[in-house]
Amino acid sequence: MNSLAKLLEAALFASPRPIPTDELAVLDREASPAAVQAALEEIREHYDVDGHGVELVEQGGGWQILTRPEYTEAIERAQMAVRPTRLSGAALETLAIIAYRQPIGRADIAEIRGVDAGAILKSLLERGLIEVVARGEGLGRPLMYGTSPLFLEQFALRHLEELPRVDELAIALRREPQPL
Amino acid sequence: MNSLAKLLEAALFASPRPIPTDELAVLDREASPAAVQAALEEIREHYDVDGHGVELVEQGGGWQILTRPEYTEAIERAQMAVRPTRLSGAALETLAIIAYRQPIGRADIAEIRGVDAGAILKSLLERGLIEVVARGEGLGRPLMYGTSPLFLEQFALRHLEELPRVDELAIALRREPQPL
Amino acid sequence: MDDLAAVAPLAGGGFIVDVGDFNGPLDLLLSLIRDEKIDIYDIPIARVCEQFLVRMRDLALNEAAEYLEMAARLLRIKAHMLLPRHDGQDNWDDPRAELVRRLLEYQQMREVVDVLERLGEDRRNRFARSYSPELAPPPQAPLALSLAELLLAVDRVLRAARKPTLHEVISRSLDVDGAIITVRAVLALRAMARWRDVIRPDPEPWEVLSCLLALLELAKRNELRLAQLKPFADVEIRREFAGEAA
Repeated sequence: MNSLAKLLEAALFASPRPIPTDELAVLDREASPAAVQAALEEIREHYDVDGHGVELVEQGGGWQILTRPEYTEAIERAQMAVRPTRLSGAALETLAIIAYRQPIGRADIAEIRGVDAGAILKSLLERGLIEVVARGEGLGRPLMYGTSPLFLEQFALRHLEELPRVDELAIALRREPQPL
Repeated sequence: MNSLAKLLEAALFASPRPIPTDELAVLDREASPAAVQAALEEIREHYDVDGHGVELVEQGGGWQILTRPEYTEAIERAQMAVRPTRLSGAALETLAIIAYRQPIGRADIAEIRGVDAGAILKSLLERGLIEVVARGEGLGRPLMYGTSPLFLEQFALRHLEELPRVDELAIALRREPQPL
Repeated sequence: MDDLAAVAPLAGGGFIVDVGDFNGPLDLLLSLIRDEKIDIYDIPIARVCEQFLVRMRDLALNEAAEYLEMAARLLRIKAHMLLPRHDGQDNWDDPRAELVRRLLEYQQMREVVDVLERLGEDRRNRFARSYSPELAPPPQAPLALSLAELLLAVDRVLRAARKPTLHEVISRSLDVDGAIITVRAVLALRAMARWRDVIRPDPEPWEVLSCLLALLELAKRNELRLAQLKPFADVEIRREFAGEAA
């Protein structure tokens, strides 16, 4: 590619949005509109003929380099497959307590689990699985936690009432003995 | 380029961050590690030989497409992308200490620098260059800091071992080697 | 060096310095040693001490605690050097040793700074792609969760909770840790709080004391700042350090 085409390619790559043709011309004041147009054509042709995973498209009021649609599916799939993390047993327990006892404060969670859950609460908050839903009464008006909409989404529940009732649990658990 | 190279190029293009080799391998489960490596080489060579405004670099724990430095000024002048602000000398000092001594707490950093680094630590955390990696022992269980993956990326390092070893540093130190 | 914070040439040294160029007392000391071409392993401490004080005065650093501390340290070493030494005594503890160690350590770190500066500048001159397509990568690796896992966790909790909870009755001592947790939690929600936000109404004396000690401890750790705008006004508790959030 010629040097103007290389400059345009770098700018199109670095820009967060599509760039209109007249703005591209600002990159090199020596270049005529015709030269810019020719350079864009050169990039487009290069991507198409030479076999690239990207293409140059004019859309959204300007020029943009985009990945070719035939690869998006594989890329999306790979992103989903990349090291899915599991919650630790302690995090799941904390989440379970919050799901069934919400709104609940940190002290009560610690009371049930027998250990403090400060770090776990923080990571569940960061993952968006729980939220601060209220302030409790009592010393220091503790934060009260509840599950978030993302929690429902993650467990494919429409609403919290779809969680098995506690007395149903034994049966549900026997029916689906999944190893952790 | 072959079809694996095109797929990898599309994925690298789609990601603003470096992608580790093993994550690239997930894109095509049929492809052997050698094939992935060969495809990456093909992309790199293609960019270099064919004349592109971008290049493929291995750094920050993975592979990343970046614009070539010779176009930076023109792109920034045209306001199509902005370079991150330069770190101050004090921030670089703090970062250097953390890089070599991690995990390290605020008090030990102040001891080496002769000045407290509270505000600097906060801004390095905000920029994502360091992370809280642990809590230390002792009074108040101080936060211990370490460098983040973004640190490697922003300093174009493949891994921390690419930083000069302590015994490669100042001549003065060879007379009286001190572990840094 | 620019002339913004520059000072006039010193009588003894004859150089111009810039406050903005120094990252602390060790940096200042190191530049002094470099300018005076001093052997770092054999520092003429009396001269260096004098120069350091002169520079402190000329740079108006007299107020900065860390520079004062270094000045005091130099004076102390100077005094030690004046103590008589016995001839032929091999195991003389050089009072400068600790200072030399710190200077070398600092110098080493400055060298790393140069490396980082070069690498960082090189990387700054390259742009990554900033356009985020629809398939922007998730901020965290996706979670693998199943309802069965959650239910098994519930089961574990229920089984554990069935054990009778025994409360140990002890005399009330202070609970500073608990108060710290409370204060952090409040400050995680809002940048500024008042006393009544972190303590319950009608508190017991031990609660007041715990809370007070917690605030002082957190202020010492720079997690918060305490301010009282006028006498008897509400004490303002302001969050200082985002990294410490609950």
